[in-house]
Amino acid sequence: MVQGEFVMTIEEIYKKLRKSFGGTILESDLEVLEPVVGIEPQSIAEVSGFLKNEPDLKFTSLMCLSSVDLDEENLQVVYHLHSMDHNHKIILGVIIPKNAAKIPTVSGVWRTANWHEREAFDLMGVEFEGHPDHRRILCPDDWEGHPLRKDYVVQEMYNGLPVPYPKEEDD
Amino acid sequence: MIQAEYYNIFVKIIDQLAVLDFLPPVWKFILASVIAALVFFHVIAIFALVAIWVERKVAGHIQDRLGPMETGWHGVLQTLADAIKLLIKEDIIAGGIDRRLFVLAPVIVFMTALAVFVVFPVGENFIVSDLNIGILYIVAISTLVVPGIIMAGWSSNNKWSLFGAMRSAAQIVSYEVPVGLAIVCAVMAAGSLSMQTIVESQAGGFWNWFIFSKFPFGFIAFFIYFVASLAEINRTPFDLPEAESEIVAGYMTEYSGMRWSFFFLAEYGNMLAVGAIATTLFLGGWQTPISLLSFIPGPVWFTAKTMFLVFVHIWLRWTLPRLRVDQLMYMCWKVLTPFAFVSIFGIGLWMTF
Amino acid sequence: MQSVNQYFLNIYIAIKSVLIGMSITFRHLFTKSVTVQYPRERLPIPGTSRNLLLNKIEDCIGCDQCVRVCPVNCITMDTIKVFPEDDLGLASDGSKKRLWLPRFDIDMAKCCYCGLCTYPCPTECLIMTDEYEYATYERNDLVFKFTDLDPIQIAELKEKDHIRSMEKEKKKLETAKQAAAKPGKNGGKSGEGT
Amino acid sequence: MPEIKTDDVYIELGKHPKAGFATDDMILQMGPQHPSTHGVLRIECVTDGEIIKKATCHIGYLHRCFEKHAENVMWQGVIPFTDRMDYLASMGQNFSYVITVEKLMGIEVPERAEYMRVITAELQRIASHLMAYGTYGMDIGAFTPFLWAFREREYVLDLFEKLCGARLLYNYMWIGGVSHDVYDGFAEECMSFLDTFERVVFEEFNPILTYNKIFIERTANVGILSPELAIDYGITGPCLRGSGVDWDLRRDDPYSIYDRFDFEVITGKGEMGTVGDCWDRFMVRVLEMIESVKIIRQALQQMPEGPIMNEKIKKVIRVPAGRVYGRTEAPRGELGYYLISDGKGRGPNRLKARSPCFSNLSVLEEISRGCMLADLIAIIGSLDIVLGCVDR
Repeated sequence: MVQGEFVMTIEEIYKKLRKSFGGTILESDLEVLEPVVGIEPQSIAEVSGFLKNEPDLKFTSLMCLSSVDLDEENLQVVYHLHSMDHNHKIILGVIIPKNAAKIPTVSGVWRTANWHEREAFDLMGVEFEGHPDHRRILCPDDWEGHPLRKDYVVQEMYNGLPVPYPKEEDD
Repeated sequence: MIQAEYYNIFVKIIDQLAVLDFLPPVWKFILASVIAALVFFHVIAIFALVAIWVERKVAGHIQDRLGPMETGWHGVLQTLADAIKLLIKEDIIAGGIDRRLFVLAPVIVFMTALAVFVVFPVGENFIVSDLNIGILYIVAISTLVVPGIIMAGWSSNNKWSLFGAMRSAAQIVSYEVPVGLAIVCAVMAAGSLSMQTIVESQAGGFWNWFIFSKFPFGFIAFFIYFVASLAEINRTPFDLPEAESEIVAGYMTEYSGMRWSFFFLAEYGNMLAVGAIATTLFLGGWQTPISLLSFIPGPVWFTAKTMFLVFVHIWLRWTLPRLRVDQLMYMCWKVLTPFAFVSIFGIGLWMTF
Repeated sequence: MQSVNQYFLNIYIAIKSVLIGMSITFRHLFTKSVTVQYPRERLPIPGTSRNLLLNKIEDCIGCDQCVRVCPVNCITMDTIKVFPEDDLGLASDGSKKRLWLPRFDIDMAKCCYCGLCTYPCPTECLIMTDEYEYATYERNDLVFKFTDLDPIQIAELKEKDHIRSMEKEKKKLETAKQAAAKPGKNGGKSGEGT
Repeated sequence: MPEIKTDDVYIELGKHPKAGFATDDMILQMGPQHPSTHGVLRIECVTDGEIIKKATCHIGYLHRCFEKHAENVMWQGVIPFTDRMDYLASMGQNFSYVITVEKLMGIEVPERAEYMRVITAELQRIASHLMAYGTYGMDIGAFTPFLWAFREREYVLDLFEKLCGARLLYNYMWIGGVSHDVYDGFAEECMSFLDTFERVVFEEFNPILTYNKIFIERTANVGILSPELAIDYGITGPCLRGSGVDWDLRRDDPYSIYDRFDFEVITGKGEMGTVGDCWDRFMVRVLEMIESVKIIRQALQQMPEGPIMNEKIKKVIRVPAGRVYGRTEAPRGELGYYLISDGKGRGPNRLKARSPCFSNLSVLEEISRGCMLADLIAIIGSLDIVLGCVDR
């Protein structure tokens, strides 16, 4: 399975992406441990399709799709890609504002993204445009708020039941 | 009135009791029948108690554990304790179900299990009623279990129950065919439908039993009967109607307590019944295998052979996985039925020449 | 012909595999069972086992490390700083005890038996024992209280601590006031010592 | 297979195009309390008799928001929570988390601790696959192999209990090492277990279940998962290898010291049916246990003396700011942790667990279409999910 000669370093992949997509690939710091390549939100689906189908990239598997509460204003969606054919990796990051957290879906590119995006929507409130089954996945359908946001406050009552763990009374 | 030679053992006993001379013969007959029914009810109940204990112990030891150990010596009273628990449990009848059918279903299932016991030749003179169409009676009565199970499944108003009932009905009705054909083999060999006559025609050592005497056709017929009867009584590997991992508990899903234990009793009663039928038809009934051992009375032989078959049922249950619906039907129609015809043909030739 | 062969082969394989399975299960009917009859026989508990938590309170110096590391917050600890006139003695490893412990509760109903609390304990007074049968009828009975002070003592200590903190507060206020009034001069000596 | 649309499924009563009389599809709620859903999983099946037209998974009944918990505890306090993710393979979960943190901190782990980690992780893989073997047998209707598998699993748990004091949720691998050194006689006990275990697999487990004709009929050619579909759905672990994809992180993306051991990567070969059917996935697990035995044997022989904890690790762990994704081959597939540290907090700023069962379960809807109800059970069992891992 492993074909060492095709392995590309992150710089090479980055350069290739810059050549094909230009400005939608943001300036990224490639010196740190596991660098994240920044992408403009609207072009993530195209970039993903390119990364999957380009013969010398072949990022066939999406390892992980994470949503990150970056700071007060922004959320980030991080895509960990891996190529089983060439055994190289890349990490994409898309920064989106909290108040308009919308991003095109990549579930058409990798079907594993379907559930991961639902999870990101459920727990972090990132909306994925064009997702075939855009529902909550882990929390109940009528749950309020998105628990993994840093400013999340748990609701008091859910369907007539108190939600937070009752505080211990000091004896 | 029934002819004198068919008077069963209970009628004979009551005839000989001087105390009851004031009763007219009809009443004596009715009294004898009631006693017979009660006796067989208790035979089934006690057998079920023992069989459940044996099943649990066998299961335990096969699985490298001990099974029940707490109640009585090695847990012999465990089933009794469970029975008492089941009796005193709350009788739950869920909402939205058809009450009358729901209540009636376990009774029907249990009654059919009970009714077949009438014609088992336990010993030479030990039979409740030696009907001249005994085996036909068994086939006819045992089919009545299907409406009982369908009633249970339908009235429960539960999809799993309905699944179980439909599977069970399909399975029992289909497997009537190989069972019937296998029985025909024995009937052809004996030349009679009477259970007692079938046993008598296998007298004189184990080589005269139909399983060996008409080898290999007798053996094939016995094998087909044994496998198909497993399916008839919903035992593993044909326990699809109550397949726990697929459809929860099948037609018994909504039942609990006493009503559920009736189904349970019926299952063990049926195990005893098919064991007894196989013994009668193919293993020589109460006949001794070799004349040296003829000092052992017939009922002991009959019970021993039946129990061995019941043990094999239990043993198979803890060995095998379960078939799928289509594979079950494949096995019935494409494997067992053709082979049953082959064996009928073979026995027919054998009897001709 | 192929399929006819396959048909008979299938029947043969089915019967054979059933018989193999039956022979294996039959052998197991007579092997020794591996289970034990629990309340009467017990398996030995290895020394490393992690069960009921025990705090040897006379050794506890109230360092709060176990409380901080506990992932499920099952340890509750109150401390009162020791008063100058009291001497609590030394813990077994020689470190000086500087805190009263009016409360050291472990809620075993919450405990997840991870053992993280026993690792940082400097005096090794918080340990996991091999006691594993402590079922109770009340959930509150699972809160194990380890303090060696009786309620009257605790009340006294709390009272004293309250007075001390009030005085400290007062002193601080005074210092601030004096510092505001006369910068550079030390004052408020009368407030010291109770 | 034709695509089934929801409009077709909820078709108006009496207007079914294929039937002359009024028929309707049945919607069957399988779970959350069902014997074969391996926990609390609800599958909404649209069925036509016993044939499944569409099976939609509803998960989240066991959701504890582990990722939110992790943000509020210390770095080492996360480890007990990882135990509880996949409670049948806790060592694997610990392993993945600690190597991710160590990668972020840039520290080395003592040799002896590395060997201990590999040994315990592989023992855990055996225990976990035994559980998969047993419960799969039970799904198919055989009860006895289940308890035999449990018997063998108990020996592994006994070893773990003696080693670290817990039978199920170990908290054994700590950041910078392992919590307990081996006790005297561990190697001998382990070796004797491995010897009997290998014999038991070939003399008992395989004949009674794996090569039983009924079992083969039930599982072969059922739930076929093609390699392309498997990669597309992010299937990992034995399920991916069952589809014939030669991929194992222990060999292809080595972590810890796996590159020192000699073992084979088992792939499904379609021995009894098609490549990628339930039987292949099952068989991959059975054979992987034997490969794990090989690894443990080598590790026990090579294990050096030395410390078991990195001395630089303090009682309060400080992790520099950064992000890292670490992945390991847990018994159920690729388990990844995405960790973000801001360098200030006492715990992770964000932790995302990419659990193998989550991705593996998502393919169910695709491969269960058109199968029978009994096959659905077989497919769920062969995916070997743990709901603690799916829901986190």
